Amino acid sequence: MNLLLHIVRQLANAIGLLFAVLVLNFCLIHAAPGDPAMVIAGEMGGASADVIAALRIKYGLDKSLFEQLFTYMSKVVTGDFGFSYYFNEPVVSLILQRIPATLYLVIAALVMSVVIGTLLGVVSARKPNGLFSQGVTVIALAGYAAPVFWTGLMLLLLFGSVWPILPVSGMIDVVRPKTGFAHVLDIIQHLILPSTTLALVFIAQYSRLARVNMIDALTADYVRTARAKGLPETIVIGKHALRNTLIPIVTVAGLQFGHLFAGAVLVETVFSWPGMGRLVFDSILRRDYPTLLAVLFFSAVLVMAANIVTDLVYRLIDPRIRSGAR
Amino acid sequence: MTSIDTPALPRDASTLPSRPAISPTLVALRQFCRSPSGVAGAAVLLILVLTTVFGPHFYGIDPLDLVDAPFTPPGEDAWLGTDYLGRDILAGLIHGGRATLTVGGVAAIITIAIGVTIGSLSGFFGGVIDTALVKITEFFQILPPLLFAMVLVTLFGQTLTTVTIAIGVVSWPTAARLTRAEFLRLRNLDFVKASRAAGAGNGHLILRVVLPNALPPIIVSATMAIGVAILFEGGLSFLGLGDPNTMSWGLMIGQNRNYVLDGWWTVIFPGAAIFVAVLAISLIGDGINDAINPRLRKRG
Amino acid sequence: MSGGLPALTRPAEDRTDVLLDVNDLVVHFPAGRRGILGPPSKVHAVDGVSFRVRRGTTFGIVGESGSGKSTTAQAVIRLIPATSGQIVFDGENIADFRGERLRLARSKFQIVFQDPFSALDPRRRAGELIREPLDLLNIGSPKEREARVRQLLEEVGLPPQAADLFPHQFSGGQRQRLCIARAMAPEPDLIVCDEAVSALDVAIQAQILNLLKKLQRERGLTYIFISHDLGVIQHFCDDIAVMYLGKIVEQAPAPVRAILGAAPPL
Amino acid sequence: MPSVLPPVLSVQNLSVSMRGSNGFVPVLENLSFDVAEGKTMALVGESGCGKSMTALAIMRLLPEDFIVTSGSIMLDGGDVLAATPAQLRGLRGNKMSMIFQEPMTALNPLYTVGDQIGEVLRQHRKLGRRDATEQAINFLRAVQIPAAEKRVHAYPHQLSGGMRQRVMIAMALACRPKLLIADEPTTALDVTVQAQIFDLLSQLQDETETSIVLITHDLGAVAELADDVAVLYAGRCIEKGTSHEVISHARHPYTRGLMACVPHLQLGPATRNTQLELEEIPGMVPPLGARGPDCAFLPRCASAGDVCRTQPQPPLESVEAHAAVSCWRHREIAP
Repeated sequence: MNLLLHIVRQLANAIGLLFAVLVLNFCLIHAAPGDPAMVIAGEMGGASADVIAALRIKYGLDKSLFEQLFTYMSKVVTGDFGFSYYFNEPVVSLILQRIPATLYLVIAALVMSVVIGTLLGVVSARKPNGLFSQGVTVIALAGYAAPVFWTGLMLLLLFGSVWPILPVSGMIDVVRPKTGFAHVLDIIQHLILPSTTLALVFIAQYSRLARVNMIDALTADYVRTARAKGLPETIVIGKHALRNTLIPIVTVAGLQFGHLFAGAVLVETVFSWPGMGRLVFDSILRRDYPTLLAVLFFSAVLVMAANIVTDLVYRLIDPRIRSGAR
Repeated sequence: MTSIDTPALPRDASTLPSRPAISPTLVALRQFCRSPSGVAGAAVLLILVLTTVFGPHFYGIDPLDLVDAPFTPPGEDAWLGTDYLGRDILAGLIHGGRATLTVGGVAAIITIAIGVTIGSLSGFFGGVIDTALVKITEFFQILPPLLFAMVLVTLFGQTLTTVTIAIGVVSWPTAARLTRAEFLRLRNLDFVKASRAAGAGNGHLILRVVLPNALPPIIVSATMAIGVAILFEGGLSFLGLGDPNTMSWGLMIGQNRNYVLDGWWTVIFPGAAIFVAVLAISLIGDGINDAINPRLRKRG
Repeated sequence: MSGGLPALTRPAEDRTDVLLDVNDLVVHFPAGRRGILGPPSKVHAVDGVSFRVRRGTTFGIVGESGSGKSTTAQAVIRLIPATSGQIVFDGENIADFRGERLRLARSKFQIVFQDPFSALDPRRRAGELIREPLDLLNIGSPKEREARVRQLLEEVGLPPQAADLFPHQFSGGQRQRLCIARAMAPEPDLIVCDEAVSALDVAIQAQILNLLKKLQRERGLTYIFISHDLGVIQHFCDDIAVMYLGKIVEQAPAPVRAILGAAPPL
Repeated sequence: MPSVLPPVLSVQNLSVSMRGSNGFVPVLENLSFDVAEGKTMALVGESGCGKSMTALAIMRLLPEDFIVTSGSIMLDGGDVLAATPAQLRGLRGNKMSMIFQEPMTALNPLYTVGDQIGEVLRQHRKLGRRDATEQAINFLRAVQIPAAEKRVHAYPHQLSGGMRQRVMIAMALACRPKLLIADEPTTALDVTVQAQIFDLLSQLQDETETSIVLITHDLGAVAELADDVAVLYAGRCIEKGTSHEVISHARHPYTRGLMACVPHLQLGPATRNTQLELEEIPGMVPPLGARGPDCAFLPRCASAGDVCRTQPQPPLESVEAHAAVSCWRHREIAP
């Protein structure tokens, strides 16, 4: 029962925050210099006078700000985020087509960075002054400092010309489209480079985090007790210390999801991966504001969902939270 | 002032250290100078800053004018080669560095200013203030920072100032969270209660008692914030959202993005510049981290 | 108030010799909510406590952890907000004091905490820490304050040059002496000793107790002494109150009866 | 120590040092004592006297910068110091086990109590998961934890300090070890709970004949629970003997001073002694690295004589069958 209550509270909180994002979007449209109608229509495509006039009425731009907010909200709630003149499609369907690609990329990168990062961190914590540990620290610093779009271009260069064994752009092989399982394999092949690029930055952060927390865990009293019980190191580390080390990692993973998403925009641009990030890049070029703001909203939804998932995983690992001892 | 019925209280001065220790800040400074990563990072950053500040005097070429044929590989006339328009890459690096480093520095200051203010208030006072500020922080956290900044810059114009403010405004939650955690931890320690009992008001407690003790982790996150801001500015410029008429490293990469196969140097050198700058700053952050909690350093 | 149990009705007696009179002190902490809509559940840390402390004496409060003894003491000197109740200190109900009036009144009542390692700001030198109350409550001129710090160090058995050292350069016992010097700086009438000797080794504990006793004799200080150690309480206090789950369950002058006989007698 | 059986634990000239900034600093110097089966040996002293290091040395759990510089530790005939890591794992929790001072942090917060007790049985007795939990419930009952079958699935944060210490005791005694080391088991607990834990330990000792090494600074506990006692000061054993002999007839000025410092609880009507000064030992324990060859207690000793200032600290001189002291002037101090 307690869990259900918690989830309901989380959802209420999420809806509240997403509502705030919508209000933010609305304010941004009106705060931006220039005429909101232009913003909604987008300067580039379909900026003819009668379209602007139609938009004025549709969004009730002549009415009071509060009424406009109400009309904007009623539209958005029914899924009408406006119309993209450049792509000639309602914004919502445009985004829904692109979400899966971004999710593949972000989730692959997340899994890769958490798993590899934790492994590197945990192993190097065993012998903190050892050579391996120094190596991990150097990789972590380098991985963190390298701009993700630069590493992407490097890999593009490496696998594009020097060592062409991996596809370097797009999500599917346009020349020889495959179906069924081969199609999935094709996507995975295309996914390797972008997800690795995106994961590099976060592998660096998680390995540092795992290393520091594992070092602390190894000095904790309960690890000393475990050793005093004659348990082999594999259990002392694998069972007792590791699970405690995972808690901060899961917390950070939840918080980092927004950053992961931001990185995806850059990686998708480099590898022309047909996700929401690429859509943002195109919509900026064409000043397609409705799409831009809608992507911001949908990404907030995804980040919110990720937070709820990580919170549940957190409650799974740590019984103290589960029993309400917040 | 010896008391009457008990012998004068034995002055256990013998067991007191004779020389007073130097202040914790000086100790931290000395530790920092001993940490190899800290010193290396500081040295590299100094070189970078010097080249961007004094570079133009020694290397007079203007980054915007066309020096040679496009995609001339690095050679005698253009040490680092030319880009897709034929502009000199080295000149671009020198002038670009100025924009990137200033944006990075100023944006980090904005981030820390907002973050520490919100974090300290919510951490120190708790209760309703804390819940409200945490909600605001949470709100900023669910918006992907780069995306949010892109929207702000697109709507409010692509100038250096809007870019800097946008970066600062979207990345303060990390600093806020860290400061709040530190204040929550320190607020319950007895020496804060003792100062309150000695007549300290909230202002004195926040600024003179809790903040100095919370500074070390804040300084580390401030250093990291500069690195993050530089990467951020690079990302925005790469996506064509930087200030179009000021040369910056990200812009150089963005403009030559499609020609990476024709001229690798057009992309590798500006990217390397960002990499070195952020690496130097992270090393400094690492050095400071070692200086403030030696316990970690002892274990490497 | 002679020996014997305080009669339930308060006989009129000489007002001057009672420094502190606490009536029905209540401290409740909000502790999260059951359901989203349910009433906020409360922790009843202190549930209606009343006692009086005579000037120049030591009032002991003993009890197990979680009995509310520290909360009571810190609420009396307004470090923790009291939910309700009267705190009449030297004739005035300081429970109603607010803002500047409360801040200045603090010079009259000070506190010494249990853990010497967290009671001193690690980033400031000993001299500055002792001086802080004087600076905050602007007592005396800067020169006088400097002399006062040296004199206080002398009184607690520390050499004058200790003023330049940082807290991490002192032992536990020496730090507690610093805390006592700091508490005495504004020349208070009442000092709350919140488990002031519990974290110290036995030999050092005796030194600090003797120091506190000497200072009480010389300056007529009044102490509220909090402890879980019955031996220390019985030796050190004139009156004892026993607290259990937020209430005073027993109150009497010390030597008449030991109440909780659980400590392993020697 | 007149005991027919060979001692379960025999520590001879044990010295432990800390790797300081410049060279090794002695933390414990030449400590020797034996513990017979079913007997309790108390190591008493203030913080910094090296008593906890002794316990950790016996369990080979010394922290990173501490090493055993000399001496031998024989457990039930086996040499602990020479044991290989594999042999050591076989000993710990099986032949010898330990309970610690902070029950709050000594249990892993993320695993149930039953799991953490069962672990020992699974490791040393190769029990299956279900049998181990079964046994865990019995042991929880043995340490008087109410509703054991429910509590076995509880997590540490759901138990009080006293309960958690009982769980530690159950965990330590699960494999019927020959030796139990209790490092200040009750310091972090309330007075009422302390008494319960001491009663529990002595009752379990009667049943299982386990030898106990009790580390404490509480002289009351020594009187009630310990058969023999060794008083440590600044890393050196200054007095040793049966607890009755040492407590009723202490010979070393430090032990005598320690007794006088403690404000003992007088039950019933007592004289009005609040104005009397507590007897105190002035000064403080010499810090690590400041302990020369002369008597460590010299700077604080009220009855120090010329001999004390000129001679190094004397080795333990046995005064009677069950008592020994390391003090040049102990005959004048306690005839």
